[in-house]
Amino acid sequence: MTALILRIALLLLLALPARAQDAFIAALPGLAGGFSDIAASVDRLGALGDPRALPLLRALQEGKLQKTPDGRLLLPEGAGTADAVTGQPADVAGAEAVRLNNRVRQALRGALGRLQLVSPDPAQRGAAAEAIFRGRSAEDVPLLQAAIAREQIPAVRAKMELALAAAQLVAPDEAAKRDAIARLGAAGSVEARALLIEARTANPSLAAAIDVSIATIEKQLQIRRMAETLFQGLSLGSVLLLAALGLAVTFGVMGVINMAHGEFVMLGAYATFVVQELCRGTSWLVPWALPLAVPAAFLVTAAAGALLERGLIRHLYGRPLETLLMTFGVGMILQQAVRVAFGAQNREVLSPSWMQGTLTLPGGVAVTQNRLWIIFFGLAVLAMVFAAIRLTRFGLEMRAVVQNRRIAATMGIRTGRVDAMTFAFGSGLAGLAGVALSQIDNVSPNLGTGYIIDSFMVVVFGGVGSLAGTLVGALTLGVVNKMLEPWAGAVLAKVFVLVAIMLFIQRRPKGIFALKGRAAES
Amino acid sequence: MSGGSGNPVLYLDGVSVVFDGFKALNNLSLFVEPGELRAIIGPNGAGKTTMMDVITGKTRPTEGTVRFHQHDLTKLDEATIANLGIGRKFQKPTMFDALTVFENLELALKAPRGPFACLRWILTGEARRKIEGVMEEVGLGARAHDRAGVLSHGQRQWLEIGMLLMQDPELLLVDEPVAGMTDQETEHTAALLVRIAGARSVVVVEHDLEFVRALGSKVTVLCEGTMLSEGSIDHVQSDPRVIEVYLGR
Amino acid sequence: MTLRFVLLGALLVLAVMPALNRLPADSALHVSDFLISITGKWITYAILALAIDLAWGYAGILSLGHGAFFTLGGYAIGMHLMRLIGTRGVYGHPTLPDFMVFLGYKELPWYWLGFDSFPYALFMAMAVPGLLALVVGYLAFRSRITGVYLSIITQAMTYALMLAFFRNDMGFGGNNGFTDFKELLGMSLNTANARAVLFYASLVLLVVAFFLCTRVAQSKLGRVLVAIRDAESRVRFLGYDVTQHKLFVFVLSAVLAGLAGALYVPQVGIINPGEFSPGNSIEAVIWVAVGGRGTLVGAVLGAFSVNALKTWLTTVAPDLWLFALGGLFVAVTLFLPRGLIGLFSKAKS
Amino acid sequence: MPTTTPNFTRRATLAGLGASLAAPMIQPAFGQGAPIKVGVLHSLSGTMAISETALRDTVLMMVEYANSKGGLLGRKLEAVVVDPASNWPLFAEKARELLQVHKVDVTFGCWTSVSRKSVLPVFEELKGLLFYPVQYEGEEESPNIFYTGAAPNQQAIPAVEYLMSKDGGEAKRIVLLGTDYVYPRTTNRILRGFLNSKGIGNADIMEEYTPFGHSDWQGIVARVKRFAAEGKKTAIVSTINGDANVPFYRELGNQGIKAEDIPCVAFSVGEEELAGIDTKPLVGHLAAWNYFMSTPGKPNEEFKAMWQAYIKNPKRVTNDPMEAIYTGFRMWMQAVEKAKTTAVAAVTPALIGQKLMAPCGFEEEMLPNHHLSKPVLIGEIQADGQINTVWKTAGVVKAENWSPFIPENANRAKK
Repeated sequence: MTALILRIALLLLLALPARAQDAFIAALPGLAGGFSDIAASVDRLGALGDPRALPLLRALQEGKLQKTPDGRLLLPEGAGTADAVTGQPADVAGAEAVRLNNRVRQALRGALGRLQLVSPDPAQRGAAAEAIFRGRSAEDVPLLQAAIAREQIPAVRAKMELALAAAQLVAPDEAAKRDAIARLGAAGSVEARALLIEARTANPSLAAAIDVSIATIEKQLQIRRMAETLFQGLSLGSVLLLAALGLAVTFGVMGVINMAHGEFVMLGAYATFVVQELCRGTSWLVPWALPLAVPAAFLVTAAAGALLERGLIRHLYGRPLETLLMTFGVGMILQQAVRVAFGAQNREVLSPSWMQGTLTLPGGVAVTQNRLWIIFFGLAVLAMVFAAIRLTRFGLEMRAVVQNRRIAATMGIRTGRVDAMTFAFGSGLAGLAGVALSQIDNVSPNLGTGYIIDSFMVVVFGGVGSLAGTLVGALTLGVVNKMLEPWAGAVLAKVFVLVAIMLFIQRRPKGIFALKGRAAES
Repeated sequence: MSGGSGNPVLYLDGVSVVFDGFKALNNLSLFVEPGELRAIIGPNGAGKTTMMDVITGKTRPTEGTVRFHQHDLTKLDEATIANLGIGRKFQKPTMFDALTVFENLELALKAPRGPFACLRWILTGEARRKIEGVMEEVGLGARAHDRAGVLSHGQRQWLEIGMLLMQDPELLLVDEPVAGMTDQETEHTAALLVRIAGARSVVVVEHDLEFVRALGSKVTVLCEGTMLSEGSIDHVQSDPRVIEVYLGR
Repeated sequence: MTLRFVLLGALLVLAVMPALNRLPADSALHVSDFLISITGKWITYAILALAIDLAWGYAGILSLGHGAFFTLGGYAIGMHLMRLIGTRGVYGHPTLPDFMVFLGYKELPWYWLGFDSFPYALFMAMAVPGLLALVVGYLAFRSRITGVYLSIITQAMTYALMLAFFRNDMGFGGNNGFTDFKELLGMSLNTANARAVLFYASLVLLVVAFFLCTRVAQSKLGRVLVAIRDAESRVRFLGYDVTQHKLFVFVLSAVLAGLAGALYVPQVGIINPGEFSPGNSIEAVIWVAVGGRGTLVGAVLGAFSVNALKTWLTTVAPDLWLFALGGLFVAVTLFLPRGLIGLFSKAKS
Repeated sequence: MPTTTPNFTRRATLAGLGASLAAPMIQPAFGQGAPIKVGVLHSLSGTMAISETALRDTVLMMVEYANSKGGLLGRKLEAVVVDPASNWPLFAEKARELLQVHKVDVTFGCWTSVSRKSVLPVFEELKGLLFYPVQYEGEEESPNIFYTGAAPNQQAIPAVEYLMSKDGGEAKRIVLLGTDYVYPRTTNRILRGFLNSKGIGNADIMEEYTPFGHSDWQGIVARVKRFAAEGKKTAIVSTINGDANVPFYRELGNQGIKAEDIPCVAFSVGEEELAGIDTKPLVGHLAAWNYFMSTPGKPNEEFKAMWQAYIKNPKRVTNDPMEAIYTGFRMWMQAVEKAKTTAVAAVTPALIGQKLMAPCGFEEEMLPNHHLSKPVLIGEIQADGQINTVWKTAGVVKAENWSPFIPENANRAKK
């Protein structure tokens, strides 16, 4: 890739007039200066359009451009470095990386954008257009017009046209400006609106046209904002769902109050961390760390759950309040054990690249990738739980034991084993929640404490013993919370939701999806 | 329908109870006269216990009228109904295992039921005599200070009957009082219930047909939530529908 | 009989502690200020434990939100203490506490009015927890929410209060709550005198609370409560209005907890929303479980022993004390269902 | 840096535990006299353990350091560690225990303001001596506390000035995001006063508070994005505390807020906090402190080497509050040597005017207001979790614990 660009650069270089070469060389020394010199020099390199600047600026962006104490610039070349002007290998002791600040980064983005507009890679051309959109200047207009004329890929061309509109907004041509205002209005993005608001003060004569465009954008944004709030609510709901599913099994099915549930979630997150660390040594495994963590976390927490059930909880069946207190003690122990084993500091769990950044859905609704995946994950886990309970032998035995332990036992079901497996299953689900939470929250010993009460509320609100109730309960709470948040603030929204649940439960003590009839009475 | 004097103590008319589509009671009507002793029999699942639940406020009927004198029982809660003068003995004897026999009876004794009244409550000589009298009646005098939890099944039955007596209700609902009792005890119970009736109304649910015969009262036969037959024990025993339900199929 | 002697002895020891505090420091019988102040704190914890035991041990109401009543009582007295600081605060404002000054309040919020009067503050320390218990209890008991459901609801209650009180906009000092108290009833806090007075006040309240709870437990009401605990619906069929009885004991218990909180705050010198944390309430329930529920004496014993253990362990094993405490909770629920008191009576028989 | 294996940390913790036991073995003979007791009052469990355990280890390291220098006044130093468990009333109880039962000569402790407020009356009543190592909101001055972290004028105001400068991006709109407690509230009040004085009106300031440990930042970050998209260059000033930072920065990264567009400067995020985050999407966001681990110079090299040797982990990071402990501890040692006693009444006046070449590369001085003069550094977060200085004050800045931007302080007599 780099080789190709260099070759193109070389070809172009031969064709360039000598004057431009001098200007390129003349712009270089600034890069060894202070931040404002660097920024100025980057701006000049970008404006020159000299392709030799591309590797130089890339190296600068990646922090690989070095400067020597006597002001020469060194580019990485193979294992060593080469002089940026002469291209000769040069290793100078005492060279240090040229540092960046945000002003330099801004300048770099604009300059690289201009230079990459001719890149053979469409993704780079698209990124370049976006960069110009952000850093736009009047000089970009001809560059963009030329690029649009060449461009074959519609998606990239659309980006370029938007960037052109942005550049035309700051160019002197009045007619083009009017046209740009209309096109930006049609684009309907927050960024376009920002440009228009900015342009409004600079162009009082165009205020009316700008206002029309802004109004168009506002209308689109309103719908989009609602969609985004809904997404945020669903995302919060899916987190609650994941945290509560394990409880829906242990509390909902078995009636065991496990106050250490939050700690199981935390164990799941730490299992994710450990899997990631184990994968770190093997480079091809690294991107698979998170998918591998899913079964690992499930197994670890399920084993811990089975141990807890067989070792302690089974002695307290029929005494739910004692179980509650006992598991609280277990939670304390687990938390401190993790603190001693892993340290009190947060642990870093990386997100794979496919979970980073934002995905723009049709209609311009921007959703964050990690949360989107967590929603899918939550639903997948729910489907798995449903399948496990409805379709497997284990699920059948579990339901049999719950409904009538004695008869199940006489039919040859080993009820103790089913209890242990059910509890292990619920605990394993907590571990899965931990995998998901490691992607959005701290991986610290306190991770679980923040979720335990919410999870209990979800299960009780949804209806104990009902998976559908847990799903509806979690999503409802998530969406209501997020809808309240903008005007009540994050805390009051949560307080309102808690109070609302408390009132709801006293109206319907069995939750949304109450089991009816005689079975529910006992 | 048997009419009666037209001023019954307990009046059930067209009562239905539906659980998830299953009709536990189906258009049941029943009248109990003042001072009447009534036996109710029926196979398992006939709706006997559900009927008691409806009368005592534990279960709300899906439709129909339930009245105790002029009170509409479908709108009242268990405690209010109990305080109106309806006492109930459960099929499975339930009492307070952590309390002694004496204390169980003391709780049942008719007296102000509010928390402040209970806090100020002092056991008077009269109340003590009343409790001791009932303890003698049910044969638990020697066990006054034993915890109810250690009693045998038969003794628990007696204790619950005793608690019912302490409440001094106008209408007694007695669910399977003689299960687990010896023949002698069964006889004693029948005599006791006959004695109580007259001053109050008594409804007895029982499987034991010998016992029902000993009561010598009017008998109502329930089946599948509805009334099948009513009359003397000989009358119902010869009713072909009853025979079919009990012996047929 | 023996238990009564032990109790009396313990009470006597507690009663002479502040006097021994006045002995010279090198005397063998000298009791340090530190011991006085933590014992004073433990006494208030013991009152809280009594309150919980009355509701849980007798009526079977396992509230995981009793810390909320305790804390509300503490806030009520804390508001009084804040008002008494007056011009001695950092900004020297005559009426507004410091935190209101820098949050830009111009005048006292209406709910702060009246707290300059001690009787009013003391009344509120009982009334606010009592009223909250009345409302929450009425709603819950009327809907027949029992057992673990009630526990979860009360836990959510204290959690919601914690979140709300953390907000600085509530006018209760946010996360920092109230600190830097100066005086109470004319005596300067942070003096040995004030500590002794508060110590005795707590001790008197403990004794009064103990006798009050015993009175309730031994009355017919106590037997009704036990009956409700063991077979709630059967009690209804006997004609008792279960809601009323539960409400009575729940409110009484909340008022006691509020008073305990009111005595706790001047002794520890700080009140903040962290006290609402659900963990605190659960811990208080565990004191009762450790001591032995439904015995009243056990609650007091549990509060003292667990807290003494905690104080000791957080110093000798700062990294490991949670293991010991957590292990204790597990062991007690598993092996000592009747708590330490159960151990006593087992040894006796 | 984030590759520390679990094993390492456990060993580090055990090392910390055994440190006071191991110390005498390194040391030759000490002179006469009972050991000097150093109280350590940092949470080792609960929510604050994440920040405070490293501070506990730092104090233990300093005790070992002092003993390796032959102790103080010929006496050995001995640490007394207690765990106040992130429970504020417990802080007061433990403070009393340290002072009355263990009779400590000096205490190093507290992180949150509320814990300091909780122990303050105890230290004043019992005439103890507390070193508080964390940056805070000011508006306090106790004769028994020395504040070795920054006052608002040593952190917040220079940081905002930088954001408004050409190098910082010429921000015209400011978002003040904070955890809802005293430090952010006060800091933001001071900043609002400052911004208003610089011509930024209230319409261009967005202020929002979240609870401790807030983990769902979707809505707030989206609102910030919208606020920023109203036509003026926007910057975020974050006083978000502790645990809430990780989800906040993740959301910032995922919603694509780049430092070039909306820079975010944080006052409570140091190298320790960054250890739990993938910092690649955050490169260019800023932190304002008085010390960075990347600070060049011999004092810092020594400090880092000492820490990593003590904790037996060459990858453990240092941060600003740790440096504040180091500086405070050494100043206290100097003052004890000067006063020839550990008595608080003598050490307190001896501390005023103590100077030390601190790891931050500047000579810091203990001022009469019990605060330090410190340089202010603005750093950018790097991909490796380190923070590189991009701007710093020319010299040290004297702490103003009573901010002139809080109107109620106007009538306070200037000292």
